[in-house]
Amino acid sequence: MSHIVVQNVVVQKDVFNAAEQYDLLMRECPGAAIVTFTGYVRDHCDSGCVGQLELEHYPGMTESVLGELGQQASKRFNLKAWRIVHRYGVLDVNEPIVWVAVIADHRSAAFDACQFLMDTLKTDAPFWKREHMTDGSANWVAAKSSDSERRKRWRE
Amino acid sequence: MSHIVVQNVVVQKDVFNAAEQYDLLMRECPGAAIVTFTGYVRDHCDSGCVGQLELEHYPGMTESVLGELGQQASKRFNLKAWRIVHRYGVLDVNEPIVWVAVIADHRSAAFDACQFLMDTLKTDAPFWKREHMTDGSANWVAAKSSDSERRKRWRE
Amino acid sequence: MITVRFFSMVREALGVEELSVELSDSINSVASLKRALADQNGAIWDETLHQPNLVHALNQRVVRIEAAVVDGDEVAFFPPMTGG
Amino acid sequence: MITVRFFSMVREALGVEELSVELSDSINSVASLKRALADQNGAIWDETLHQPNLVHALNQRVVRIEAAVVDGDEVAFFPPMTGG
Repeated sequence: MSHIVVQNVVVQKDVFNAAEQYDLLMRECPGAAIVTFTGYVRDHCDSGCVGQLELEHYPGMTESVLGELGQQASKRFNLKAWRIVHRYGVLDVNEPIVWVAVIADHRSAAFDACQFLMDTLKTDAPFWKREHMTDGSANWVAAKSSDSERRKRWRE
Repeated sequence: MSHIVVQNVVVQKDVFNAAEQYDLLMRECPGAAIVTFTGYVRDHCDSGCVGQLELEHYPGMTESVLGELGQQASKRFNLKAWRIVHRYGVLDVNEPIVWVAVIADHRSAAFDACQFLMDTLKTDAPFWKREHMTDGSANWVAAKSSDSERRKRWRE
Repeated sequence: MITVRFFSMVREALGVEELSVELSDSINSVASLKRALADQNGAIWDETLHQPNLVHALNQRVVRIEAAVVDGDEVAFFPPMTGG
Repeated sequence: MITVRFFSMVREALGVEELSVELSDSINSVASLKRALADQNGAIWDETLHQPNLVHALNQRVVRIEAAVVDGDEVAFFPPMTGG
């Protein structure tokens, strides 16, 4: 079997398939406990129907922040492997935005690490969402205080 | 596209593929936040090398307990969908044992629900593990106090 | 008549998977059934059924030991579960 | 010379993605750079760069506003992140 190198961090414009990502990671590193999170574009919001979601990002900084968060998680939760795939650009409803997967020896570490990565990337990775509504209007998504509260759980 | 009915609970002897399970669930019900847990047979333990893992279960009761836990999770965390696949019989190292997936509108509900299901099925679903060591010996796995502690978190 | 089932270490220790028991005035609950089985079948049964963590199910639901048993019921005894 | 970049609402409000700034005795930190940009470019810049939640990065890392800036650095201003 040829060796497949799996990048820990992928920031891409193209749509991805979470099931394929899972397969790829598992081929690289089987483990005892795997937790994955996938976030998809929702078709609703507080003020109307979302037609598309646009994600602006800071190329370079995005990859380095996600890489650092992954390394922190890896050390803190003793991970065997981890992987983050995050998209930017214009996304349609029901398309995946982000996929985070972690492999650990025990389920509690795996759940904690996956939540750590989601909670920290929400507030630390330089992405900005803009919702394009079906009526043609667009608005920047405001940062949520609930997200910064969840981020605080992980301060050491 | 033909309609595919996804069973919420599957208890089976045959090996399954977590990526395929993911695909199947998503075809049934796209959602905003999906968390999955997969547990695999580990090749190590405290007292020697595990060659195979045997899972005895209580047919009928297993399915009804898993079904009830899923319904509890669904109600408590407002899930859009959930699915549990659990194996019994003799499993080889690195084979999947259990797959739990939940779909919710928000990530905190999805993470909580997936952990609720794993923590409760560990102590409530009638499965019993026996490790077959590479030296030919076999021993029943003792219930862990850490698992019953985690179970307590979810008592209402 | 009820069905009594044993699983895992309990099944292995007793060497029995399943048996049928006739209900009576003195065997009419999970507790009295357990006592009768432990008393009438020798030391291994006594020891196995009195282990502190024994779990008991009635008609495939975990119940309190006081639960009443009626004809046609299924009772099961087993150690704490270790799935997942 | 340093590069200054703006993202999201900040970029949109200022109508600028990127600009070059000459360092001087009075522009030698993220704080003094921000002050100079806010002061010298009119009300919109003043308002936008003084929004309470503004985030500032130096060489692609979020830093404290006091951080010193040297030639060749890249400074960025943007609103709180909303990824994931």
